[in-house]
Amino acid sequence: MIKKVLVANRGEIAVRIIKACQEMNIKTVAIYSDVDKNAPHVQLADETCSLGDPTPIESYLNIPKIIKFAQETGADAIHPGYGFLAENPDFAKTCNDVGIKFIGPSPKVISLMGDKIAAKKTMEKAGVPVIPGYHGDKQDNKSLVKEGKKIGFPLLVKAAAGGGGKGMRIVHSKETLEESIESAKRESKSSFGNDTVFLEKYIDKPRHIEFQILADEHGNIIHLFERECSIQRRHQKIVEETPSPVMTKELRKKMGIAAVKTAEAVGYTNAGTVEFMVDGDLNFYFMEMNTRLQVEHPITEMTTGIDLAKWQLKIASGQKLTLKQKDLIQRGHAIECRIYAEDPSNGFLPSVGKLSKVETPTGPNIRDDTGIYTGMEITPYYDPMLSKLVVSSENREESINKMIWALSRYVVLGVATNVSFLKKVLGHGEFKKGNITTHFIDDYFKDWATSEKSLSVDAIISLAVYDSMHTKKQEIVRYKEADPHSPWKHVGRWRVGGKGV
Amino acid sequence: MIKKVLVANRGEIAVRIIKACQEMNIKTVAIYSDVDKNAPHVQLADETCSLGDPTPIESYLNIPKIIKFAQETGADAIHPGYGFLAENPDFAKTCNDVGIKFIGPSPKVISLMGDKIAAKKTMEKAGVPVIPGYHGDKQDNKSLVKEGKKIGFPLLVKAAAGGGGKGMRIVHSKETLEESIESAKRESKSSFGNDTVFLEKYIDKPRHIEFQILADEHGNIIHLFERECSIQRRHQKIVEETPSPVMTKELRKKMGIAAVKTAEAVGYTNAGTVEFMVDGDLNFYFMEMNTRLQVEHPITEMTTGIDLAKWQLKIASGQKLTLKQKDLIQRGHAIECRIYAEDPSNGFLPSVGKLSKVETPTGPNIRDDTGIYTGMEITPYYDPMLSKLVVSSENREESINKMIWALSRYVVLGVATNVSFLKKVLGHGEFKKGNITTHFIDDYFKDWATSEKSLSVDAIISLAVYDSMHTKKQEIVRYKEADPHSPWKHVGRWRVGGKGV
Amino acid sequence: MFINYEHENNVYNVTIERRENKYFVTYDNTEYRVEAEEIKPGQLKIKIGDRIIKSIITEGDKEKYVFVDGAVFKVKPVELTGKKRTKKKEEGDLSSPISGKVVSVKIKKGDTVKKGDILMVIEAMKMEYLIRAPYDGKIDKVNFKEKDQIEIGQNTVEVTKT
Amino acid sequence: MFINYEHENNVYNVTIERRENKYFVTYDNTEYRVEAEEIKPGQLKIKIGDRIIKSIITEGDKEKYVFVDGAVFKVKPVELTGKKRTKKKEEGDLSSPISGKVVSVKIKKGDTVKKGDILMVIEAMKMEYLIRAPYDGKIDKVNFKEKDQIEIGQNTVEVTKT
Repeated sequence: MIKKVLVANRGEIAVRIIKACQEMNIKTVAIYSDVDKNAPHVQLADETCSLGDPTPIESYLNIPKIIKFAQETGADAIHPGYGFLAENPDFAKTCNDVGIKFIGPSPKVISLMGDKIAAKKTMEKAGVPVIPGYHGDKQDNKSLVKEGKKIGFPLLVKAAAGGGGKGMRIVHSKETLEESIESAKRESKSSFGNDTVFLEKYIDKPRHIEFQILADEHGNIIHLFERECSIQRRHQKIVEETPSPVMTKELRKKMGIAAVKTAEAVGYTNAGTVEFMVDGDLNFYFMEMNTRLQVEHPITEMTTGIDLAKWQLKIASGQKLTLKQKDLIQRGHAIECRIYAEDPSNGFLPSVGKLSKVETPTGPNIRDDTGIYTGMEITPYYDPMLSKLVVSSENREESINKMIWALSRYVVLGVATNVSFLKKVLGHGEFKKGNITTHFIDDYFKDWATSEKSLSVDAIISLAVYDSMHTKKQEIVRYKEADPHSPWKHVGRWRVGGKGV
Repeated sequence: MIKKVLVANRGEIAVRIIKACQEMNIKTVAIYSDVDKNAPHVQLADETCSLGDPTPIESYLNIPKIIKFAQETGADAIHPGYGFLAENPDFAKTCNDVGIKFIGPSPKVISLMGDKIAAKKTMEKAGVPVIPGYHGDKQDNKSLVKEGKKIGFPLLVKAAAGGGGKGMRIVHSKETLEESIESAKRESKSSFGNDTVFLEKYIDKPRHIEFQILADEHGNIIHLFERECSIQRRHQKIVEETPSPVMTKELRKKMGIAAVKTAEAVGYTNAGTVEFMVDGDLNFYFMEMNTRLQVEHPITEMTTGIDLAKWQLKIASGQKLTLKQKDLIQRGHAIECRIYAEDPSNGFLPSVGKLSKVETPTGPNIRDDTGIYTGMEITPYYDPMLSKLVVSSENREESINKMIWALSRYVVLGVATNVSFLKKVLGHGEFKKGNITTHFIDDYFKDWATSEKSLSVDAIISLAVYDSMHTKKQEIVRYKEADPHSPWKHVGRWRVGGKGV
Repeated sequence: MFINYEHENNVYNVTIERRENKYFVTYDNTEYRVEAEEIKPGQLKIKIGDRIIKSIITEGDKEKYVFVDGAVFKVKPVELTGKKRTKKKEEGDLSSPISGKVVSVKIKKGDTVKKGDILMVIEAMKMEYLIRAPYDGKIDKVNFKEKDQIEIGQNTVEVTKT
Repeated sequence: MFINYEHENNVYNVTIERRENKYFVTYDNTEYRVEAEEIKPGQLKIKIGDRIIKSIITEGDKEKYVFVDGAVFKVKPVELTGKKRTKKKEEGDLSSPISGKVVSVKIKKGDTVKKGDILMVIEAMKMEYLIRAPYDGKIDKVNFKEKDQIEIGQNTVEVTKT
C-alpha cells in the first residue's frame, strides 16, 4: 500500500483527497502558494510545503518544485486532483522517472487522450461512435477555415489539449471563423501551452452525458453509470445529476459498454470519465475522455456507495478491483451544484474579494465539498469555484427540493456568487421536467439579471436594526446642532441622511 | 398533505424533523424553554413558541401548553420526536381529540406497547418468541421477590413504562432484589409517572438487535433491516451499526418476518422499531417495540437510502407506502456514535457547563445530527446527548476507520465528553472482530480511565505559546522586582510560577 | 436615526428609533415595530409581528452584505453630498470587467479602429476577456501595457467616435 | 515567562521565551524551538521542527481546554501559594458527584447507618444518583433537604465512623 501521498492541488479537491488518505492511514503532504497559507488543505495535511509565488506557473504548475517536495518528504505517490497538472503527461512521466507513483493512468494514455484529435481517431477505430469533424494536422488558419466550411455551421473550434470550456469557441457563420480560431489558439496556448485546435460538427439540442470508469492494473474495468452534465455556462458544467432524466435501461447498457470499450482500447488504468454527446434522438457520440477524478465525482459516490478517491489510491497501490459490474447498484438520485465566485447577471464574470462570512447548510444526504472559510481572500490566480454542494435522496423531485432548501441556506458573503442563480435554474419548470440540453442556460437565462433587483423589506429592517445596534451614541454627529430634529447624522464610517418624519 | 407541523421536542431530533418538513414545503413551529432560546431548532423553524420554565414537566412535557400552541399557530400535525411525549398515549389521544394529527401510531398501540407486560403477552399470542419472566399484576414487593426467586438469577427488573435504561436494574442475587425493585419503581415513577415493573430472565452474552418498521394507514408494512445496538453503557446505547456483524441472510429474513408480524399483530402505523435480544446461539426474543422514530434511525437511512422522517410525514398525511420489501436494498455499512456530555472515566456522570468551542468534522458520508453550538450552556434539565455522529462506507472496516478519523476531529470543549472513550471502543480489537454483546463496556472498559492521564508535549507547547501570545507585557507583574530573573510572574488571570532556567 | 442605503443604484431612506428593546423602523411610509437580538456577531433574530426572520450581516470598508430569506444584498453608504453616483455602463465605457493581467494590447495611440475590433485582452482566473471597440473611432489613450495588473472598473482605452 | 499548569493533579513547569516569531519552550529539561501563528482566535498552527500541529484552546474562568492531536486536555492554573490542591476522593467523602436536585433524604442527624445504606438520592438529567454510607457510622450533619438544588462537589452528609 502507498504510505505517503503528496497532493499536488489546492481547494476542495485537495481537502477531499487528504481526507480519503487519512481514513486509509496514508500520510499526506500538502503544497501551498503564499495566498493559500491558511487554506483548509494546509490545515488538514500531516506535512506541508510552501510553493511561494501564487502565480500558477510558479506554484501548482511548477513540476520541478513539486517533484522536489515529494522527494524531500519521502512521498511514494502524488495525487494530482483535477486541473493544474492532472492531465499533464510530462508530469506523470517525471513522477515515474523518479520512482514516485503518479495516481492516474500512464503518461502514454494521458498523452493520447489529451490530444483530442488522436483520441477521436483511436475511438473511431475501436468502433465507438464519434462526431464528424476535422482532426487533421494542418493547423494554419487557411486550411482550418477551408475544413470548417466543409463541415458547415454551426461548428465548434476546440483546443486539442483543452478542457472545461477553455480554448473552445462556437462559430455560427464563416465571417467569424478565423477570428474564433485565433482566439481559441491563444487561450489554449496560455492555458495548456499548446495551440493545436480541431473542428467539429455542432450538434443541435445536445446533452452532455458521461460515464465513470474504474480500471485496475490487472485488466479489470467497470463503469459506475452515467452523469448528466448538460447544465453549463461558458461551456463549463455548473449543475450535474445522476441518473440522467433521459436515460433508459437499454441506453445505459449500450453507453456503459461503449465507455468500458473506450477504456479498454487504450489500456486505461485508475479512475476516468468518458464524455459523450447525446442528441435529441438519443444517438450518442464519444467526445473525450478525462483521465482523472472529475469535479462531479461525488454524485456517483452518493448513488453507488463507492468511494472513488479511495479506489484511486487502492488501484495505484496495485490492488485488484473487487467490485464487480453486476454487483453495482445505482440507487436514488443525486445532484451537484458548483458554487462559483462569479456574477451571473454580468456574464458570469469572476468576482474577487474577502469572504466576510461562510456558513453552509448541513443535513441528511447534504455534502459540501469545500475549500473556503470565513476570512479567506478569493484571488484572481485560480479557478473561481468555491465549493460543490451535493445532495441525494430517493428520487429526482426530492433531490431538487433538497438542493433548493440547501442553496437557500448557503451563506457566502463578500463576493458575488451564483447561489441565487443556481436556485433559479433548479426551480425552472423545464429543469424540473428534465428537459435540458447544453443550451439550457442560453435558452432560458440569456439576459438573466439578479432577482434581488430591489432591497426587500426584511433586508431594510435587518440593516437598520444592525446599524442602530452598532452605532454608539458618540458616533452620531449632528451636522446642524441648532436643530435637534435635523436628519443629518453620521453613523460610524457610514454617512447617513434622509428626510425627517 | 400536512401543511404545518409543531415539533414537540428540542435538540438534534427537532432539527432533523424541521429540516425534513422544510424540504417538503411543510411549515414548522418550534417550541422552546428559556434555556433553549437560541437553540438551533429555534433558529431554523418558521415559527416559535416560548414554553418558559425549563423544568421538563413545565416545558417539553407540558401537554396543555403544547396543544394550545399547536392550536394558536394553526398546526395540523404534531411530531413528538423521541423521548419526552413521544410514547405518551394521553398526549397522542389529546392530539386526536382536538383534531391535530399525532405523527406516530394510534394511542391504543402506544398504550399497549408502552405496557411492556401487555406487549409481551400479545406477542406470545402472536407467535413471536419472548424471554421468560414475570409480567403479572401483583406489584407488591413480596410477590415480586417471590416471582424473582422463581425465575432465578441473574434477572432484570424493568419498568413497564420504561425505555433507554431508565427504571432498569440487573439483580445478581436475592439479597439485593428488594432494594433494586424499589429503586426501579422510584425511578420509573419519577421518569414516567408509573411504577409498574416486571421481571425477566437475564440472558448471557446477549446482543441487542432491532428491526426498523414502516407501516402505512392502508395495511402495508415493510421492515428496513436490522440495527446492531449492543454497545451500551448504563443500559443506554452509545454505538449502533448496520448490518450487524453477526447477521446471516437467513436470520435476517426470519427476524424481519417476526418484526413485520409484531407490527401486524397490533395494527401498527407509521415508523417503529422492534427490539430483539439475540443470544450466543442466535436465538432471538422479542423485547419491546418503540413506537416512534429511534435515535439511531440515521444508520438505516444511510444503508437503505430511505428518509424515515419524511416517510413519517407522508404516512401521517395518509399516503400509501410506495416502497416494496423486495425493492429495498441494504448497501454498505453505517455506524452511529452518540456524543454525550459525560465523563466515561467517572461512571459516565453527566457534565454541565458552557460549550466554549464546537467544531465538527465534515467529509463524504459523514453526518452529524446535532443540536449544539459554540457558546451553548449544557444544563442539567435534559438528556446529556449532544449530537450523533454517523458515517457510512463500503464495508465495516472502512466505516470503523472513518468513524475514528471523524471522532479524532470532533471538537467539543467546555464539558467532559465521551469522544475519546468512543474512539477507544471503536479501536478495540474485539469490536473490530465484531465480538460484541451488551456487556462489552463492562467487560473491557470497567475501570477505564481517561487515556489523557498526562499532558502531552504538544499540549504543553500549545498552552505555553497561547499564553505567551495572549499575555500583554504590562500583565506580567514581577513579584520580586529586585531580582530580574525571578520565576514569579503574574500572567493575566492566571497565576504562574516555576523554577528559573 | 436616519439612514440611506444604496442598492443597485436605488437609494432607500430609512428611519429607526430604539426604545428599550423595541425598534421602530419607518420605510416607505410604513412603520414596523420589531424586537431584535444579535445572537452571534452579525447574526440577528428579528421579530416582526408574528414573523421571525434571521439575518446575517457583514461589514466591509465600502459595503455591507445582508443575507436574509435565502437572498444576498450588497448595499453601499450614500455620500452626504447627496450626489448620487450612477454606475451604469455608457456606450463608450471601456472599463475592465475584471481584475486581472493585461495579456495583449492590439492598438496604439492614434490608430483608427472599427466597431468590434479587439483592443485589449485581459486574463483573469485562467479566462480571457476581450475589450472591443464600441464604435468606429480613433484611439486617444491606452492606459495599460502588456503584463500590467488591472483592477475591475479601471479604464482600459479611450476612443473618440468618428 | 514561567508558567505552571495543573492537569489531573499533576503540575507541569514550563518556561517560554519569545524572540521575534520564534518561541523557545522548555519543559522537562528539553527545549523546543517552535514557530507559531494564531490563525483564528484560539486556533494555533505550531511548527515544531518538521512537524506541524494544530491546536484549539478555549479559556474559561477556572480552566483552559486544549484540543490537540485528537485529544482534549483540561488544565487549571496553579495558585501562587504553592499549596497544591489534591482532589482525590477520600474514603469518607460524600460530595455530590453531579449538579442536580435532591429528591430524597433517607436519614437525619443522629441516625446510625450501616455501610452501603442509601443516605440521599440526587436526580440530574433524568437519572438517579445514590449517596451511600461509606462505612458503619453515625450521621453528624445533613447539608441538604428534599428539593434542594445541589452543585457538583458539595458535601451532602457528614458521617462519623463507628
